[in-house]
Amino acid sequence: MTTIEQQTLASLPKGFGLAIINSKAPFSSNDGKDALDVALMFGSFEQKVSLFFQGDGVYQLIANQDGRLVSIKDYLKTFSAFEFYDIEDIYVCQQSLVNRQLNETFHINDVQVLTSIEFSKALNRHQHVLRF
Amino acid sequence: MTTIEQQTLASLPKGFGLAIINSKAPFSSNDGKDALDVALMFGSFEQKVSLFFQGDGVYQLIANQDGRLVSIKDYLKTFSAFEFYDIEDIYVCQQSLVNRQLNETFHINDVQVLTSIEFSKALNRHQHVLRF
Amino acid sequence: MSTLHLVRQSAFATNDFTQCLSVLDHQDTVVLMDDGCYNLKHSLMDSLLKRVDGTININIISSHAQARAIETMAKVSHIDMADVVALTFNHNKVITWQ
Amino acid sequence: MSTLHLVRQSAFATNDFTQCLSVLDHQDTVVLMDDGCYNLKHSLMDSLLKRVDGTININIISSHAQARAIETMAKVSHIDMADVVALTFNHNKVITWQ
Amino acid sequence: MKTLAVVVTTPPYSHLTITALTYVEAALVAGINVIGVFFYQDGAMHANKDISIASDEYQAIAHWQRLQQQYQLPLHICITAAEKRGITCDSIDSEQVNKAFTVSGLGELVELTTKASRLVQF
Amino acid sequence: MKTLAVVVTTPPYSHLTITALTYVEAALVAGINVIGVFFYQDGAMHANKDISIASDEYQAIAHWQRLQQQYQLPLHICITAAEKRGITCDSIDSEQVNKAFTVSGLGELVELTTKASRLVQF
Repeated sequence: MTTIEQQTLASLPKGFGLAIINSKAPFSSNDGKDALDVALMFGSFEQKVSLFFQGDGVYQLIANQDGRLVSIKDYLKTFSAFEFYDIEDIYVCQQSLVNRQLNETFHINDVQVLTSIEFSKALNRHQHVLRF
Repeated sequence: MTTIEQQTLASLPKGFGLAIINSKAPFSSNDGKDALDVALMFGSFEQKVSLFFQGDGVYQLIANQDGRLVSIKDYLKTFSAFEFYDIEDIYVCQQSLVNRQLNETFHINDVQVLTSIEFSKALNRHQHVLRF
Repeated sequence: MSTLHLVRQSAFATNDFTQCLSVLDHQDTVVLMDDGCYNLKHSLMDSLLKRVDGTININIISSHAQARAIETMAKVSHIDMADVVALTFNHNKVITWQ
Repeated sequence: MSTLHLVRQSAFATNDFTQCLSVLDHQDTVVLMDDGCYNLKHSLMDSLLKRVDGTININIISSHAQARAIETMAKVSHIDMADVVALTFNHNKVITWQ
Repeated sequence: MKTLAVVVTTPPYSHLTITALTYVEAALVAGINVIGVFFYQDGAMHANKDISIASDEYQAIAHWQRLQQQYQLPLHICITAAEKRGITCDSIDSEQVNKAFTVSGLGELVELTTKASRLVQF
Repeated sequence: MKTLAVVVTTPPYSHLTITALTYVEAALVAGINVIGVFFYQDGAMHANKDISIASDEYQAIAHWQRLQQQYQLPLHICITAAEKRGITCDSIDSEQVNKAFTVSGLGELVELTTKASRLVQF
């Protein structure tokens, strides 16, 4: 990384980028897919975007799901493209997992399980928030 | 009432008519209005229809509301037409009222406040159920 | 007068399942489908399974549960949509909780 | 980094308000609007009012509450939409819970 | 005779509609007399001929058309719900209405309900 | 300079949209620079020219048009969301799109978000 690039990054305001909170389960509404489309668009414009999973949204991350069994094109598979789009910050609410008796086995890597306080602090590091 | 009419009524199956369960608050979704339209249509065809209010649906019955304050045409006023349409059975779940700290002051007359068991039994007296 | 209850929503997100349980009668049957499948892990299910003393029949649609990676449970029968159709006519009426 | 929380759903029907409360920070402000006004009577509100020790500001949109025949509460400020606009820029960001 | 009427309130792009379709098809396969499907609320959007769902997604409308043709399954849409959602239903210029669907009113729902031994809502 | 971008996800016949409209108008009256409203998900239905809401109900679309004219408020609809909901958006036959709305993609949402000091969702 050159010095100029480092300076550009450093000059960005501290609270920047978009946080997307996913609050819906994957297979009954289109919210998860609609949120994903927004995230990938931000990624392709090289804008910082982080994904938060809370409430029933945590079901989007659970391993071994298969939408094809209910004739749904499985948009969850696209989550593996996050790396390619430089979407690195993926946070899940630990309390939401515990409430639903889910263990921390996800279908993508580098998911960060956070306590409510950490989750709140991570949200706070962003300039804008959308929730689906 | 003639004997023939009495026989016709008597020959109807015990569980008959439509029960409509209202489960949504009045001013954020169209469900209450859509349920009302169904009820009035059944009434105008002289088909038995009963209305059940449960969960946030109980807010539809509360006195002193005024949708016009939020630019909503107040469909709740149409509830006063129930009598005209021979819609006589209007049931509300007591537990839902208690949970929401609501007292039993309604904007229409003849609302029957029922315990969960009575509510369930009243539902059971109908042939079909729709829920909005 | 038995009722077939089709439960389509997650009890972790909405209170529809609570409303369903409050009118549930013995002889009734519950089918968990769509996001209702998640209710298998909800505390309301524990109390339901305890309460039923075997009279209330609880079912889940296999493909809906499997798509969501939900584990099975001994007391809950796995069925398919043809079974739901049969149940529709084995009961006096159907209520959909969605 | 303060946040303005717009709460639009009834906590009696969905768990969105619970999710809102779990990320609520001191300095944050809550606005109850639409069906969120019903939350004034929810037990979550009691614990919120106890917890805040005065740092979290709780508001309700007057017309939204009045349309629903919801009584006022001393600790909750009645505001209008112009106030919500002002709050939008008094805080660093806005989260809508709907 | 087992007769069934079905109410669908979810739009064609909702995954919940897939469940409704699977149920109705299972009933038809089982030889149940499905006397009609009534599309109410967002369900009315099914009759919009201009709806374009990505080709790799579930084509709910095509599946309803298939059931209509294969089993002469009556598909009714509620006109009030449809017009609210941008489907022009007047008889002259009804190009926008998918021909597999009959434009009806709530009176049709009354009739279906009265005739059916079971009413199921999705 | 206070700049605001707004995302609307509810359809024109939803009462929730009235709240969004009231908020945006209050912002405009307060002199806030509302750089655009982006209609996503069911919000895209606003651009359907054929929508007919009973005349005694709130006319959300007419109100958005009024704000657009009075304040030169940019109204963007997401094309993918619109086509899924039966609004034909191709340039030749776009008769179905209400002219007060600009047919855009999610890229527009990125631009609005990047430029705005506040983003509010309804």
